Amino acid sequence: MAADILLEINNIEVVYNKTVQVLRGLSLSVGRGKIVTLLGSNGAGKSTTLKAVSNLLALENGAVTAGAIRFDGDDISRLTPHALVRRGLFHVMEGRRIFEDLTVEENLTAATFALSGRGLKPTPFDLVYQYFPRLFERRNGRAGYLSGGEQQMLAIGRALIAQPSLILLDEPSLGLSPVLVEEIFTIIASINRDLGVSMLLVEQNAAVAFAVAHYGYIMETGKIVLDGPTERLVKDDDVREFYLGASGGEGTKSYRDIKHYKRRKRWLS
Amino acid sequence: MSDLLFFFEVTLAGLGSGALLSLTALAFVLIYKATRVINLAVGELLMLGGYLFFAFAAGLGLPAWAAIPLAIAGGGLVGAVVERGLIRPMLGESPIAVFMVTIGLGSILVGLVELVWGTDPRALPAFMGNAPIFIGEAYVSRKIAIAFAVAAVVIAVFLVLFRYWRGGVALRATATDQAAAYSCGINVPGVFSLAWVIGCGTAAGAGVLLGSIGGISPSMGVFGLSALVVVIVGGLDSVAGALVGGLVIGLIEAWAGTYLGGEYKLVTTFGLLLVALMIRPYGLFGTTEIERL
Amino acid sequence: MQIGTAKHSYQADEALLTTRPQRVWMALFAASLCIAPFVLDNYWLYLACLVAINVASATGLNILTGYTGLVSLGQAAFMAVGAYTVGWMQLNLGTPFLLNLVAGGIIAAAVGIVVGIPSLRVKGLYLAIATIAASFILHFIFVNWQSVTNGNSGLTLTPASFFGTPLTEYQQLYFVFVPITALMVLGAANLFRTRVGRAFIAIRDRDISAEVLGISLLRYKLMSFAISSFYAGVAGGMWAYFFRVVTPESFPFVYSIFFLAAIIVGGMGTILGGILGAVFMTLVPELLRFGIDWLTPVLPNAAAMLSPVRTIVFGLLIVGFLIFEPKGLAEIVQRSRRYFHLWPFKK
Amino acid sequence: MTAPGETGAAHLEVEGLSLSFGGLKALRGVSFSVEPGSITALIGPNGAGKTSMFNCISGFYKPQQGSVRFDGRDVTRMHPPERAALGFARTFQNIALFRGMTVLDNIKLGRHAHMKTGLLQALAYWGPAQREEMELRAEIERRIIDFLEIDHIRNMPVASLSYGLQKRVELARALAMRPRILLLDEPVAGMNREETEDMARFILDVKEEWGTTILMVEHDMGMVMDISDHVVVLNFGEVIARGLPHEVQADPHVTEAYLGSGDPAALMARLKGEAGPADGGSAAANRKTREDVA
Amino acid sequence: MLSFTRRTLLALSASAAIATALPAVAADDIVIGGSIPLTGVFAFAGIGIEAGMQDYIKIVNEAGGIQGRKLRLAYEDTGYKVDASVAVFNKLTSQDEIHLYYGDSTGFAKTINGEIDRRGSMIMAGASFATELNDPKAFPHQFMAGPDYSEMTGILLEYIAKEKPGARIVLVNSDTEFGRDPIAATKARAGELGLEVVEEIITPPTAVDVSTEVLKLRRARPDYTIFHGYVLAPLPEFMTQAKQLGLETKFMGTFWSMDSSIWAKVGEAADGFMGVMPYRYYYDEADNAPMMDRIREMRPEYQSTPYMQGFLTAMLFTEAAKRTLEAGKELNGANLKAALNSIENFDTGGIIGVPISIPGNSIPVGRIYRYDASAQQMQPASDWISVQE
Repeated sequence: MAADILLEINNIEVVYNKTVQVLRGLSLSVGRGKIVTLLGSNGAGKSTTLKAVSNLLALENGAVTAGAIRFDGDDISRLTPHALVRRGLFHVMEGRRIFEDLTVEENLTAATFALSGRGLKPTPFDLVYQYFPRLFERRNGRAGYLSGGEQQMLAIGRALIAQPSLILLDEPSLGLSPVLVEEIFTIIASINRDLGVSMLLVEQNAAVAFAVAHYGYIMETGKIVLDGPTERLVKDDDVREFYLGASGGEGTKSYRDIKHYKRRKRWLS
Repeated sequence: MSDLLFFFEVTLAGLGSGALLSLTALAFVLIYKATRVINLAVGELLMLGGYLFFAFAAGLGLPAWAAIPLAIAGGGLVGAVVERGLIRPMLGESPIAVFMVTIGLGSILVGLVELVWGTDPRALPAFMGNAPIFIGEAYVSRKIAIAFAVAAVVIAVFLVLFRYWRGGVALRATATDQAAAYSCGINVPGVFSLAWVIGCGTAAGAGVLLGSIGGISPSMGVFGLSALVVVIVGGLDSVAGALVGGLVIGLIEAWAGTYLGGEYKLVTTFGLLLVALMIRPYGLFGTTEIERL
Repeated sequence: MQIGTAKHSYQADEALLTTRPQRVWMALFAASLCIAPFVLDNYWLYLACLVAINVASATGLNILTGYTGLVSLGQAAFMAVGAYTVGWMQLNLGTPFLLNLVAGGIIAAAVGIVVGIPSLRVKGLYLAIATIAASFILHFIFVNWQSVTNGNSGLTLTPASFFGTPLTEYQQLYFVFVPITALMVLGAANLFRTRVGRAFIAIRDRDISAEVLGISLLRYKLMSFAISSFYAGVAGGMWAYFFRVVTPESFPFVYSIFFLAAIIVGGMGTILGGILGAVFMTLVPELLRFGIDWLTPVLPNAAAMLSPVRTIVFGLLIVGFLIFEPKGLAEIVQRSRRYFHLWPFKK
Repeated sequence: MTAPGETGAAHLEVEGLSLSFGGLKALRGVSFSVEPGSITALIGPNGAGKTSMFNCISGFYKPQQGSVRFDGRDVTRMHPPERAALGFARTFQNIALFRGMTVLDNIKLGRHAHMKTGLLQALAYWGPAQREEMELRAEIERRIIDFLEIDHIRNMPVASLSYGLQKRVELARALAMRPRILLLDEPVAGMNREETEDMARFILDVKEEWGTTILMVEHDMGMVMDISDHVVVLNFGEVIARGLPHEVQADPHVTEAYLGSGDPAALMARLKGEAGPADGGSAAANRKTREDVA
Repeated sequence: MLSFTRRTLLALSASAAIATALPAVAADDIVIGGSIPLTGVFAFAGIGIEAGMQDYIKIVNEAGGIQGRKLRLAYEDTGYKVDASVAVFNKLTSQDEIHLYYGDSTGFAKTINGEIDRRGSMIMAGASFATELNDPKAFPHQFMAGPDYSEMTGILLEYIAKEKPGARIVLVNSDTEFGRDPIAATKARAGELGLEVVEEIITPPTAVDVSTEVLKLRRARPDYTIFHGYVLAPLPEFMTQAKQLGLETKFMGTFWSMDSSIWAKVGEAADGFMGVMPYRYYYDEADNAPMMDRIREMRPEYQSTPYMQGFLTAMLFTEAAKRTLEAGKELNGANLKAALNSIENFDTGGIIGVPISIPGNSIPVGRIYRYDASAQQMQPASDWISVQE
């Protein structure tokens, strides 16, 4: 395996509750120092992929039933989630998942457990505050009272504390306004550039994801259907039609022009 | 004897038995704080602690200084086993389901104790001495005074730990969001086990104190219900709340028992609980849950 | 997919028993209920009556806890209210027993509404604890309201009489209790075919969005408490006619736990679950009795183990079902039904 | 049975609404109105007060000041269930369906406020109760299930449906409420292009065929600008702009507070390569956030 | 560890089959049914009762039974729970023809009373001495093998009035049906005897810490404190704390807290505890007590007071059955009760120190004993006192 591959997912299958198969032979890899984005519609299995990597699947009664995941050259399927974090793989979950009852600073303190046993010097909280000055203003307030954008900042801030080599980012744009999305993605890009942290970015918003990522994968119903460097993907016709369609460009149809009620009878599932 | 002195003595006695309630409530709080589980089996673990002490001190003839730590350790061990065997499989289930598991656990513990030691009430070997203590003219039962001192010290230690120890943050983080705590590198199962071990050990210790005052019997777990009232009044996740709540309930029970009659103790306590729930559902010191739509 | 579920009308689609095997099984069950009292001996009739009482009460609790999501540990106390009402009316008014049962239910429902008031402010475990408190306060009232409850000694009832015949034998009581319970179960099943039942489920699943749909939480939570404790009250009334002595100790706190355990074991939020759970939890301790009978020759002190073993089994059932079969016996039945879904009938 | 026309479009007016939690002011004197039979979009950055606004309109929050008027009637102090009876219906951002129930039961629940069966009738399932249920079933089948093309899933438990379908069921449930005003909280969030197209089509159909007034919160600017008749922009609890979509889009205040450059291509260009020094981007962001805090 | 092989399982089921087949052998046995608490809070009593009844049955059967018919005890554990007791009753009565029944609690006695009257086929005695049951009109087919609780406290008061006229008394009762049973009667009787009840203390049934109650006691300064409604706890703690405070009061109890083995575990603090006891203790040496000798012969180690109760109950059952059969009458409730009530000046073989009569439902005789911690025995403190009117 090439030395510059940090995370390699090879043909994994994931099953929930021993019955529902969500991933069917998914493979992807993340290069060292790169941002890789994973796109797909809701329910395609993007979050599941991230949870399979960070071993949080068991909490939701899911399991990897086939395939292998290698991080930094090692098979990590048997590691507990916290041990994995302590090796430098940090998962920023969907929906921020900050500790609402704790203060901002205590949230950061909680993330210092990721440094246990790694012989690293603790990250100064200042680094986080430098990227996210708003958090500094509210550092002693209860995190639950932060706005959505600030919570997302705190979630990424926690990841910074852990000094990871890879961050799994699950929908950082979820529920944020365009201007905040832009802001957060700008910071994500600079973290990647400044600190050399690799990222696997799951996104709904393809346009911003392509703006920061070096490489992209597109998945549907548990499989990768298309991948390539972002420069190439943005030019792909299908990608433009299905993922970037709404975001402008000439030739986009108006919703008002779509045929209406009783237009067609379809059987979906 | 003056009425005032009598009132003072009753108050002291109430504070003393309140301290026992605080200690038991602490066991609730420790487990709840980390795992969001209301452990209704705390009363039965307390009973088990009493019986373990009985087994070590009366059965094996060990001296009290050896039997007490052993009983506490035994309680902790049971806590570890329970956490691994019963609580961990329930991870992610509804809080009510886990609550019911602990009710079932209580029943199992009572049955086991009855099977091993029988149902007769028993007295624990005395280890606290008998000389009464007088504060001025006011009399305090020695055992009650000792219980008070122990409870105060233990609770103070925990208060300090939660405030100044990084582990306290880990514990609270785990309580808020298990998956997120995992993702921050916190050893979540470790935190759970630790909380159960310490919580159950505390309950067992309280059982030794309680048993040495009133004797032990398989039904002494009912005491846990009064302690439950304490944590509701004090706040389920507040160590300070356990202390204050315990003392308040202890006092009110003592006053109600003295001036209204013994039959009013329990009803006053539970009446107070209802009032507390209606006015401050999260207790005097508990954290209000942030509710979002 | 089940075969044989094609319907010709919405009416058929909304019926309680939708398939023919279901209807045949139900008819068989009803027939065996009718034959049972002529076949069973007194002991089993005693148990059958007790099962009927417990099924009625468990079904009530299932409406509140299983369907509306309000956990109550006060079901036994509500039964006690019904039992005392029935006892008092029987002794002081001499009214017909069916009337007394209904009155018992109504008074219990009224008490239930009062106890349910905290549910508007507190949820989940806090509510469970509030109901614990309420049941201890009720107990205090039973002990101290001497003029009505006769304090610790309680009430001793005369037998219920049905068209002049005193109902003293278990067989007679069976013929009264089983139909009453059947009606109550049917009522509960009907409830969940209408807006009222749906509103309960909505509150359980997501009370905030229920409110947006126009479901008044105040009204429906209290209504659920009222129905549940009405069921408990009627069951308590039957209990009173069954044992004919009502004391404050007749309905201990563990009896409330028993009902909660019954619906857990049976299956929360299904009518079948309430029934199965109550039957199972009533009969298991009795079956243990036979187990001990068999063990006695081998283990001389087996008899002395019965009660602890029962206590342990009670706990193990709760824990075991919650961990391994959280949907309870009803789910097991459903699974086997899917397996044998048409056996032995063909469409 | 009510034909589409009879539901009638409602007129909603919000006037001087203020709401605060503790010291935090979520809304400061917000006023706007929703014209009968229109689609009005409420947009704005996170924390701007959109959800608070929705909660005031549906009755979860009681504003400290101001009023909400529905066809001229003051409903500010009404509880959510009473508003539902008047014809308020809403969907939720994070789907608030009853996951254990079937699609059909979920939709039936929508009609709750307009049904009459009482407790005793329900227990007996007798006469009127049964009739009412049957009428409801028939109406749902005819008017809603067909309309939203969900006939194939009517007996499936909601939890087993895909995200897009769940959103559609939620709309179906809101329609069962005989809405006179429909509040949609991010109806297409998390949907792909194809699902968004479907949903947009249904929203337009509801407006046209049912004549229902619609107020929605949505982040998908493509869709908002395309289908709404009127747009209201909130920021920091205040209305900063309102008007026709293209007017709002052109408003510089809106661009600064909310839409940003509005062009991912520009963002991409800025982040990729020519942005200059390594910390350039983040420094720019820092400057911006500091201004926001101030 | 037990490991069940198929063979042991076979052996088990075989022995089970034999066991279930056995009782059917002797059909004309006279069966004493029993709902007996072998477990639960009252287990210590149930275990003694069962042993006492079995021993007396053995004595009768060795002597040839009753008119050639063997006696047999068919019983099951109830855990001291009323519903379980009723279940046992129904199970036993549907397995055997039963004319004599032993019940374990006041609640059960009251609950099953209607059923017993309806059946009319049996008489019942039991572990309850509740005052309420001592009413032949309401409980025509029941009796108790000793004084009821009010009669017990009556005996205590009789003794106190003699020892210290005008004494100050405190009543301590648990907040249960059992505990509250004799309060009214005791107060009335104390008044008649010129004794002063200076304080009534009710303790919650689950009381552990009694500090406040002891403070109340100290304030009341009684000469005598009468406990009722307890077995042991919280009496020792009361006595210990009272001793610490230098209270002079004498502590007294009733039957269920009078067993000397339970006090032996308490140790020194128990010294001086007094109470009323309707039977002789196992170790009582008396000239004219052949049954006591017989018991000591059968059982070389100490037997509890519940044992004596069970033993005497079986004796009275036997006597009633014997008298009924001797009169050539059918064994049924009315006949058995009539036979029981015909007992007059009956010699119990020394179990009770004086000849007894049972005109009603109780035997209102007892004696005051005092606990001697050094000897670990209850010593007689009075002669036999009868409160029969």
